[in-house]
Formats: sequence, C-alpha cells, structure tokens
Amino acid sequence: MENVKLTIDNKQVEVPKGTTIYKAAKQVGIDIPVLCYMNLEDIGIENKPGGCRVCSVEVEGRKNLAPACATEVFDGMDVKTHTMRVINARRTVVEFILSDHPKDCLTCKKSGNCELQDLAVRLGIREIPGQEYAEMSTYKTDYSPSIVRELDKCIMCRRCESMCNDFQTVGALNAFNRGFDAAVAPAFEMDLQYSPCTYCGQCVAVCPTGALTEVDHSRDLIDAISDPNTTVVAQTAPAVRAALGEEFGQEPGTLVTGKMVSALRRLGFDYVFDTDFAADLTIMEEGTELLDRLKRHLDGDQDVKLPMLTSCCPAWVRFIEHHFPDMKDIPSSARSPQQMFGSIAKTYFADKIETKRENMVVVSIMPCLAKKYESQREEFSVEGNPDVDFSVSTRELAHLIREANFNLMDMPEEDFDRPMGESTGAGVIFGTTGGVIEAATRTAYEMHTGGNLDGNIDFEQLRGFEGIRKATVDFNGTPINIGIAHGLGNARKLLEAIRSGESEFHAIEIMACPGGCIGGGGQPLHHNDTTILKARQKAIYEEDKNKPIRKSHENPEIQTLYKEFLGEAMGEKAHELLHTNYFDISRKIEIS
Amino acid sequence: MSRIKVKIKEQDLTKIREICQAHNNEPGELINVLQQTQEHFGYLPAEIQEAVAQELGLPVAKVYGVVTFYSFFTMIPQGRYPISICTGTACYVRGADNVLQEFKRQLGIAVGETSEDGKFSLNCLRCVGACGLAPVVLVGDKTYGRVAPDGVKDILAEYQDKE
Amino acid sequence: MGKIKSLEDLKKKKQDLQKKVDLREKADDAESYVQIKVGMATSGIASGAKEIYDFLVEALEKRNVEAVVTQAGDMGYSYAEPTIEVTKPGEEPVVFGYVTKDKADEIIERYIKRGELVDGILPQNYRTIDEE
Amino acid sequence: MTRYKMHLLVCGGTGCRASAADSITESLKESLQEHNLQDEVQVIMTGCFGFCEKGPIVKVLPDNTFYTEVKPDDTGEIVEEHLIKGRQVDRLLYEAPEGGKVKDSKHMDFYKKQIRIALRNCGFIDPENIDEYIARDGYFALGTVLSEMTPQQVIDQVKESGLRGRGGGGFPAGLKWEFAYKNQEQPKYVVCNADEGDPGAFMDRSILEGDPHAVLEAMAICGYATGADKGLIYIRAEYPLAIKRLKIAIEQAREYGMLGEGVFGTDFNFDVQLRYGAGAFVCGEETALIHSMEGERGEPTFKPPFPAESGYLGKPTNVNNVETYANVPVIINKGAGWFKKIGTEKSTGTKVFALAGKVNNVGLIEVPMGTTLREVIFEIGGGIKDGKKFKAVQTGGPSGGCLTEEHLDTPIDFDNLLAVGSMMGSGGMIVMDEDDCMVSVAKFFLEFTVEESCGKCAPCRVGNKRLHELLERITQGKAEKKDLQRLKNMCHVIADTSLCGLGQTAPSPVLSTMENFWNEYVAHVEDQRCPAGSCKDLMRYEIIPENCVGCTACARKCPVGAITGERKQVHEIDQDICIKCGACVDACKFDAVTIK
Repeated sequence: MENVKLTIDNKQVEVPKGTTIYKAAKQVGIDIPVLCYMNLEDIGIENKPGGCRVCSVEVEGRKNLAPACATEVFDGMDVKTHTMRVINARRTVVEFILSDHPKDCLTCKKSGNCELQDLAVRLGIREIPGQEYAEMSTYKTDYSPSIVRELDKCIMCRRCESMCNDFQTVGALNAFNRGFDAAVAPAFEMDLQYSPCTYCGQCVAVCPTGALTEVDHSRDLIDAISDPNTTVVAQTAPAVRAALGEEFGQEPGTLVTGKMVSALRRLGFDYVFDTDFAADLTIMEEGTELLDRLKRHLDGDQDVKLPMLTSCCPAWVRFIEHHFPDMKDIPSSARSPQQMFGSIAKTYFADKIETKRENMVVVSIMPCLAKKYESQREEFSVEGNPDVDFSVSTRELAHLIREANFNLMDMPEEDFDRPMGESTGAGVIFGTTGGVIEAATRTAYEMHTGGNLDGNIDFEQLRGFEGIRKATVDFNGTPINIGIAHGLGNARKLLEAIRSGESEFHAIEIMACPGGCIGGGGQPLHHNDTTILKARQKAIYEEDKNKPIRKSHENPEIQTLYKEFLGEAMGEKAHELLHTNYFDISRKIEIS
Repeated sequence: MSRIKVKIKEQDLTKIREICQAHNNEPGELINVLQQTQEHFGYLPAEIQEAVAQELGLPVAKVYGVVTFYSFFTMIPQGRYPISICTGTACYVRGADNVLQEFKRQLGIAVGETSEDGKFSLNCLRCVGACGLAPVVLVGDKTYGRVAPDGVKDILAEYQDKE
Repeated sequence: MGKIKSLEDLKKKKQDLQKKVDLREKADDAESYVQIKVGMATSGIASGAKEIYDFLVEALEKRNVEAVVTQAGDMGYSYAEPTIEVTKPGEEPVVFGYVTKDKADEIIERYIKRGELVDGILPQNYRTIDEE
Repeated sequence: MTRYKMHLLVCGGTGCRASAADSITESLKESLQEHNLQDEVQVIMTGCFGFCEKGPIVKVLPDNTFYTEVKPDDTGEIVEEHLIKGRQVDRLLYEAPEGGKVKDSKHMDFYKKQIRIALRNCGFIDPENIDEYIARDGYFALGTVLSEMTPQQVIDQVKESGLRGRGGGGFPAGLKWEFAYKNQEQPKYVVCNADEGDPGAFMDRSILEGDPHAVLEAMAICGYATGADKGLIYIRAEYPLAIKRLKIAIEQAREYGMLGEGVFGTDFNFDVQLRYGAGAFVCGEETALIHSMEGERGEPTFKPPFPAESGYLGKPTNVNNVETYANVPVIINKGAGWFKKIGTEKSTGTKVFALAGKVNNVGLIEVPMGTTLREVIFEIGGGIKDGKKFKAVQTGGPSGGCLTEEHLDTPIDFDNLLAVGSMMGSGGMIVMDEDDCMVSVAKFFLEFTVEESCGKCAPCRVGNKRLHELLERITQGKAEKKDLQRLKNMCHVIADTSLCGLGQTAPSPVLSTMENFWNEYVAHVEDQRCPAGSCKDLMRYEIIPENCVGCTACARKCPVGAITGERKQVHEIDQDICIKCGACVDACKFDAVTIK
C-alpha cells in the first residue's frame, strides 16, 4: 500500500493512501469531533453521509472547509483542525443543530449519554442566538413495545437508517421529506409497531441523541419490588454480565457476574436466577428437535424441514414472520430462553415456593430491546398474565444500580439462587454469535453418537466475528453442515439460499445483532467502537471455560426439572410450556 | 398476531402491476414507476405506494422517502382544476407573490391544499419558461399570462360554473 | 428510411435535404445572395406578378442560381407592372418593369448570370423598399 | 419534393405555446388551404426564438418579417395581406423601444449583438424533423469523429476549444471527458443534465425543444470519446414538450443509424434513454442527479469520488448539461480554433442567458462571453421597463449574487462574475429596478433554497432556514443592528461547511446584497424603513383626516374590513387587521389614504 505524508496541526503524519483526515489525525492523537460519522469496522458498516459538518477542518489551498470524516488525505496536505475559523464554524453549525432540537435535557433519557450533549459541552455552547423565533420541527412521540421514537430529536445523522437498511435489511426506517422537514421514520410516519420493524434495537444502539430510545421499565421494576405481596424474580441473560461493568468504568470484557447477582439481590429481588439455566433447557428441546429432524431426514423423510433454524432471538423471529412468512415453519419451535424461563418460573418454580403466578413478577435483564416486545407476545401469557412480566435492558439496570448508590465494583461476588440459577458453559455462550449452535452441537453430538466429547468441547470453527460463517462437524461419520449468521442482512442471504434450494445446511444459527446478544440494542452504548463487542465476546468464552459443567444436558437442575416436572424433552408438557408457533405478519395487500 | 392489511381496488393493483412490469420490476426504476403511477391515479396515496413497494420489492419506507423528497409527487388528490402559480424569479419580480396571496385568500386554502369541494388545488412551481408572460398562472394545461391580483377573480370565475 | 452508413452517405443525404432549409439559410444571410423582390400589390397581382414570382423561383432553381426571391408591396411603378427589383451581392439594386416570363428568363441569364445589361431597367426614381 | 417558396416559422417554445402557438399554427394552415397556398408556403413550428417578451412570434421567410404578439385571429390577415399581396401587417410588427416599427428581425437590437452557437437551430428548424437538422450539417460532427478521429483526438479538440461546463461551476468539459476516458472500468455512461431548476432559467429547455438532435449528437460524440455506449438524459418531468421532442428525435436518430448498434456503419454502439427528474433543484448537482437516476432520494454525496470514477451504478460517468453538449458538434465541425476566437481567453464561446425581470425585452439570448452586462441589459434587453431606474441584476440564480450599476461594464465570463461575488450559474439573469427591495430579493432566494435543500447536511438544512428567518425579521423591522453581524457570520459558515454546491452558494444572494446594498439593510434595522418601499410590514396605510370626506368607498373596498367609520365621518384604518393590499388607495378619490 502506498503511503502519503501530510501535516496535521504541524505534526508530520504518514498514513496509507485512502485514509481520511479523521483517521490520520487520530493516529497522532488529534481528536476531531464527529457527530453523524459512524464506523462499525468489524461488521462493515460505515455511515459517512457528511451531514453534520462538525468534523470540518481547514485544508491549505482549499476554498471551503473539509469534512475530516470523508476527506481523503493527499501527499503534502496541510490540515489545521482547530483554527478560529474552524472553531467558529463548528460552534455555529452545532448552534444550528441545537436550534432545532428540544431543550429537555433534564429529563431526556439520553441525558449524560448523549453525543449531541457532549458536543455542546465540548464546544462551549451556552446560548442559541435567535432561538426565540426559530421554528422547530414537531412530531408526535411514538411508543412501540420496545422502542420510543422522539423524532423532534432526530438530527439526520442517518446512523439508524444505515443499521436498519444496510445491516439489517429490514427497511423500517428511511429518510423522508426534504430540507428542514427531513427526518428518519417508518413509511407515512406510521408507528413503528405497524412497520416491518423487528425491534432489534440497533437503531437505538447507534442513535447519538434521544431520538431513539428503549421503552423504560425501571419504574415498573421499582413498583414491583416495593410491593410486599409480590415475589419478584430476576433472570439475567448471559451477555449482560459481559457488558454491565462498562457502565461502571470497567474495561470492556470485564465479567461482573457475581457482583451483578449481589447488586440485584440488594435491589430487592426475591430470587436472582440465570437465563443461562433456560438456555440449557432450550438446548435440550432444540437439540432434541434437531436430532429428530436430522434422523428423519437421514431416513429419507421428504417432508422434514431442514435446515433447522434457531429461534432464541426475538428480532430474528419477527424478521422471518415479516419478511419470509413462507418459511415460518423452518425455525425450531423451541421458545427462547427468556420465555422458557418465564414459563417454568411461573409453573414449576411457583409450585415450589407455593405462590400463584399472579403474585409473581418475572423480570428479565436483557441486552436486548426485542425481548421487551417478545415478553408481550400474546401466546406467552396465561389468561392475560405474561410469563415474563417485563424486560429491562443492561442500561436500565445500570441506571438503577447507580440510583441505589451501589458501586458495582465494590459489591461482593455472589452466586445465583437455585434451582433456576444453575447453568452450564453452554448456556453462557448463548450470548455470542455462534454460541447457541455450539451449545446445541455439544449436546446433539453426544446424544447422537452416544459418545463423550471430553476435552474436545471447544468448536473453534463455529466461533468468530464474520457475518456469515460455515462449518462442518463430523457426527461420527455423519457430516453436519452448520451455518451461522449475525445481522439480519446476513440472515437474509442464508434464507434466500434456502428458498432457492441452494442451501446445504442442516442447522443455522441466527442472531440479529452484531456479534450476537453481546451487541444487543440494550447494551451499554459502544459509541462506534466494535472492538468493545469483541472484548465482550472474549469474556463470554472465558466464562464458559470457567464453568465446571459445559454441556447443557449435564446441568443437574435441568435433569431434575425433566425428572420432576417435564418428563421427556419434546414431550407433551414440554410442548405446552416450551414450544411455540410462528405467524405470518407480513404486510398484506388486499383487494377491497 | 395479525397482519397489517392494506386495501386496494383490484383494477388499481392491476394497473400498478402493469406499470411495474413495463419497467421489469426494477427497483432502480422507482421514480419512473411513480411518475407513471401518479399520471394514472392523479396522486400517490399510501396504499398505492404500498403496492408499488411490493411489486418492486422495496421497503415501503423507501418509497415514501422518495415520494416525499420530490415536489412533483403528491399524496393529496389534486383538484379538478389544479392551479399552479409560477414563483420563478422573473414572475417574482413581476409580482407573483401578490397573485398567490390573492388566490389563497379567494380559495381559502394554503399552498399544497385542495378546496373542500375538490374543485381547485393550489401549488407553486418554479419557472415554466414563459418569463415573457410573467407573472404566470396555470390552471390545468391552460396558461394565463401577466396576471394581476385583481384578475384572480376572473380566472376563478371561468371554472366556477364548470363541473 | 434507410440507415446512414458513412459520412459520405450523410453528405449525399444533406445535399438532397439542403433545399428544405435553403430558403431559411439564405434569408438569414440574404446579403450574400442575389435578392429579387417581386412587386405584389393588388395591381401587380392583376398584371401577373404572381406568375412571375412562381416562374422566378422555379427558373432560378433550374439554373442553379442561389437567390432569395421575396414578395414586396407596391413598388411605386404601377405603370410598369409587373416589376421586380434585383440586388446582386455588393451592387446597387436595379428595377425592371413590364416583366414577362421571357423577360424574367433573360434577366436571369444575362443580367444575373453574365452581368450584362438588359432592357427594361426603370429610371432611378425609387427608394429602396426597405426605406419607405 | 415540394419546393416551398415561403416559410412561416411559428415559435413553438414553451412561452409561445402557452399563449396559443398551437392554434396559430393550425389556423395559419387553414388559411393557406383556403387560398390554395399549402404547396407554396410551409408552416413550421420551431423551437424558441428567444424573444419571449413579445410572443407568440411568427416569422415570414425569406423576407425575415418578424410578427410579434400574434393571435390566432391574426393569421388570416397575415396570409391575405402579406403572403398574397406582399404587404406586411404593420400592426403586428415589433415596435422598438425608441419608437418605429422594425420590419425584420435582422434589424432588431435584440438580435444584433447575439451570436448563436448553442441556439443555432432554435427558431430555425423543425425540431421534430431530423432531415432539417441534417440539412444544417447535423450529425456531420459525429460522422467525422467516428471516421476520422481517435477518442483522444476528440478530447484534445474539446480541451483545446476551452469549452467549460455551462451548468454552474464552469469546469472544463474536455478535462471531464478525459477523466472518464482514462477510467478503464466498463460499462461507462454519458449523462446529460437537463434538470434545469434555476427559477428563471429556461435555456436548456429551449435547446431541447428547439434542437434536440444537437444534444443527442454531442452525447454520442462524448460516448465515443469516453468509451461509453449508453447515454442517459435526466430531464424534468415538468418539461413535457421537451420530452416529447426528445423522444421523437431519439426514434429518428435510431432510424437513421445515428444511435443504436453500429452508429454510422462503424462498430460504435450508442443509445440514449430518458430518465425523469421529479422536481428537486438539488438534482442539478451531479451526484444527486445520479442518485435520482438510480431511483433514490436525490441527495448529493461527498466528492471524491467524482462521477468519472464512480457514477451511475458505481460506473464511470460523464455528466454535462444541455447547453455544454449543444456546443460540441459546432466545435468539431468548425474547429477548436474557431470556437476559441469567440469569447474571452478563459471563457471561450458564447453563453445563453434567460433575461428576465424589469427589462423591456424578456427572452433567451446568446452572446459571446465577455459581453458586458450593460450591452445585455440596455441594448439587447432594451433597457428598464416603464422608464424606471436600473438598480441591480441578479445572475446565477439562487447561487449567484446581485450586481449593481458599478458592475455594468464588467465583461461577463465565469471568472469575472465570481470575482464580483456572483456567478454564471446556468444563466439566469434577472433585472431589478428601484422598486425592488434587496433584502426581500435575498429573502426570496433563500426561501427557494430552504424549500429545495435536500436536508442532508446541517448547515443547509437548518442554517439556511435560520438565515431566512432572520431576513424575514429584517424585512419586518424586528431585527437589530447586531443581527446583521450574525447574519454575515451565518452566511460564511454555511458557505464554508455545506456539503454541496447548493448549500455552499445559498448565502451568495445575501452576501452580495449586503456587500452592495449595505445601507438598505441598515435602513431596515435602524430606521425600520424599506428604502424601496416594498416591505409591507414596514408600511402603514393611514387616512389623512383633512382629506377624508367619509364617502365609505375605501371601507367598502377593503377586503379584510380593516376600515371603519360612519358615513360623512373621518374613517380609520385598524393597523392590526390591515393587510396592506393598497385597495383603499385605489378606491379613494380624495387622496386621503397615505402610505407611510
């Protein structure tokens, strides 16, 4: 690669040709502020509309200012990043943006975590000239089960549009109108719930302002815990423990499982359980289903649907229901771990503690926003009482812990309650792309071959960060082709291959978010740094390694559950409590 | 869980399919498709956009994004006698704004709106290339040149009795 | 209509088509052509100016003389009608009276083509039609 | 072939068609039929003559008689008087501003100073007939290029000619072609930008309506030179006539083998398709235009990459506008040397302007680069309407600036206009007189920019909105002196930071009027006074009690009921209700209403 020499703020820099000013400046420690720019390098998404102009810099010989995020360097370039002309321009432009932005920072959900607010602070903006007669955009706020849209706060950075269209290929959000009235919304500015949105929450994960935020359940949580007549049960998803520490100043990838448990207990949860337990249960059901389908397939049954697709990710499920309804019978019928947990908690566990389901509140702590929606799906409730009452995100939990004045890192290490706190390494890796299928492989392999994997439990070929991965696992002479996709755009490619009959996979794992749940829409914001996701992934595998038991079917509490309550995997009771159907929810054009 | 249903008349859907097929259902032809669709229907209501999106395999949000970007497209049915006032510079310096205000006043509608009886709609357009006749007003295909505010009444009167 | 296969083809085609716009091109640059004005007021028409006009257009073309033939109103020589005014490029206009087809033929052949003087030139008592 | 003795050219430009050129053509034909002249006199509807002020226009050839403001009813008289009796219809002749009827177009000031290259066939040939184009040396340049020149030679010829893009920035066309030529990737595209959106410019439309083959020929030449086999014309859907004529021209060119497979019998293939713009000014910007052609929102993207590197569908694309292309065949036919002699050293050739506003002769003109504003406005344009005083001329449309008396002798070319704070733009030229308030003019252009901003970048999306709001405040007398400083700063920042040319040049009308008419701004903010007397909010209509006789005429005329008063009593105007329409002034017979 050819190199280019240039000067930035009188510092000599040598970078490869094609590098932008922004990246070159970063190399020599010059921090040029950006707003709309977003580079999620590890998933190949670069949002570079050159829209906010906050990164404007002066380039010798150029008439106007250059956007550092989009301008490539050239040999002999002389860049000045913080001259008065630049400072004035930046400040004026941010004043422009703020002049069309609500000033409700005090109560805005993004307050303290808002890139626009940070920028206003950094640029020392103290007043907005002309605000008293400046017309402002006004839109109604849209509440969906997972996501709140406050379009007044949209600054047209287009990050959400990139995620929704380029990464997820969902196409729920698009820029509409033009000029001053332009913003990003679903078609006809309809509510998100009527759009093809999957609630993956990736738009929320990247929104620099409060325009897209999660539905906040922390008030419901406080109410539930405050009610003495209610038994409040927590389940925590695996990806939460790998990211929560970041909210308390820890390096990405710091595992805080034990501290999180004690914090939850001190917040007043009656029982602190682990979704990993339900993940193990999922493997029992899904693994059995996979083996069943495989066996029938190998026996020559033409009707059997292969590949089997995983079904733990609610955004992914909603995606297939919306966009590939003709294929809704190929995902596993197994419910997601969150819902399996809820359904077992309000039956098996409720019996154990002799409580009625009405007096129980099951709260899930999730890295995910789609989980909020999933818990509200009608089929996951009994006579109006949901199996999971509501779901709070990693971010909401962090808020609550801070609010309670706990310093997470000072908390003691504690273990989950039993029985539903017992889990295996297989349950833990559900939190990352490739993890579900690896967990399933560990169990299915042993069930199918009757052998023991012993130390050969790490299926490295299933791990990684590429969007689509393929591997073949030898099931004692039977090669099993496995596909893995994270990101719904990647999932779409695999689905289209299945539809056209080109797919040779037996099983496919799909997760909607980059890196899987560790990159979920409810996680601490990564602020464009995808190395954070990789660090979380590493932590997940570390937790797996540290677990004494690493195969779901060896979880003693799971074994007890089947023995005492469920009977057979895929049996009648299991079917009723742990499986589900999928629906065609695609838009339908009807003749009137 | 139910599907979002979009209702459309059969012949309308057939027409949209015809237009899309004439463009090989190519997503890149969206603007040309919308042009022809609007030419046929007079405007582009939501259900029409939904159908176009389906036929071209595009997210409807994207179709809406395109429809709302270009001023040529409208989601509001136009009046039977669409009135367009040229607000190009030549017409502006020769008093187009006063003419526009007078139309607004007489019709009681704002730019982009259609009168309650569906008779007139009011729009601005930029330069019809008849600067010699400035200010220019179009009613349907008919051009009125050198229009003064007090001529507005007469123009409207021409259509008042027509159906 | 066949396709044009080469630049030669196009040139040939242009020659055939030239006449279509000839009249306009010449009008645009009339000074460099022979200009003939035919007096076509009522009296002129009555005395056969129209036929002379038609004859001139055809005869000039037949003889490959590049000329612009236009109609004019009363030229002020009603006694000598039909009259025509001939202006050769760079020369003073000359008016002929009592023009018949034979006379017209002679004017083209002798005055216009060969530059000889021809009988029938009216005395110079006129103003050019442009300056009335 | 019928040999017509006379030709009647009827202007079929949009302006003239808007005022009944079609029915004039029809009734001319009928009249000819009546007198059995249909084989002697040919009626041709041509493209725009340019003299739109006095349309519809009928020109009689070969004697060049120029009839103006012709009505369908006049046609009988033209046929009977002029064609049969040889007598010009005096009342339809153009009357020069200084008096006197002008009998033929060659003696009109309007045409005297013009040199027509891009408009060479407009108003001369029937645009719907390829034969007429060929008769005017049409497709000779293409034939020459294909049989005698290499692509590099073509590019060199265009470079040598000094031809610069006529759409706005004035980028050298030959250089652009060379970039596309040097890019090895295939396929390549040749795009014609016919998305003329400048309010008050209609030259591209006139060329397409009057001489569509010139553009097709030039695009094919460009295709040969750059190595492209596909051409796309991006044209406003609001230009139905131009679209119709282009479609006819494309069909005819295909029939003659001037487009399609094996052009001119060579192995060069080139075909042209139409793409429709749907009303977005920003699509005149080439990257936005390309996105629009791809079926997307017409938002510009950052350059580089330039279209020559990655354009339509990511492929090398050359984009020029209509007028630029229209010059190309002439350059090839007559040579770069001939072309270079016209115009100035750095701006060669001619430029078409749409002259409009408060000038006597509104119309489309083509003059050599270097012609002064004075020549254009006072000689060709015939001076200011109604004998008023010249105040300013706005060039370059919403991207340009307002120039004053002192710039009148500036020779018009790309660089000179930039140097005095305006620009060539696509060639709109709007003349203003003493009644025009320059703050309001700036506000008018800003209103346009705000409406046409795509909304992608913040300075244009929000900044221009704020500029417009502040200008509005100034014209309402609600701004303070210190706001002017802020106005200026906003302008500079918007120009400095906007993503594309639309935003970067949007403040030009404000900056240039502030520069040239600073006192007018000051009068608005310091004295709450509009020197031109055009800002309504700074006006007050009042009744002079001494003059008022209480006739109630004004109260009856007032459209909003702002005037009250008993019969025979002095009336009063309620300032809160008054909309300043001036109806009371017209109604009062006693000069009792005054404007303050």
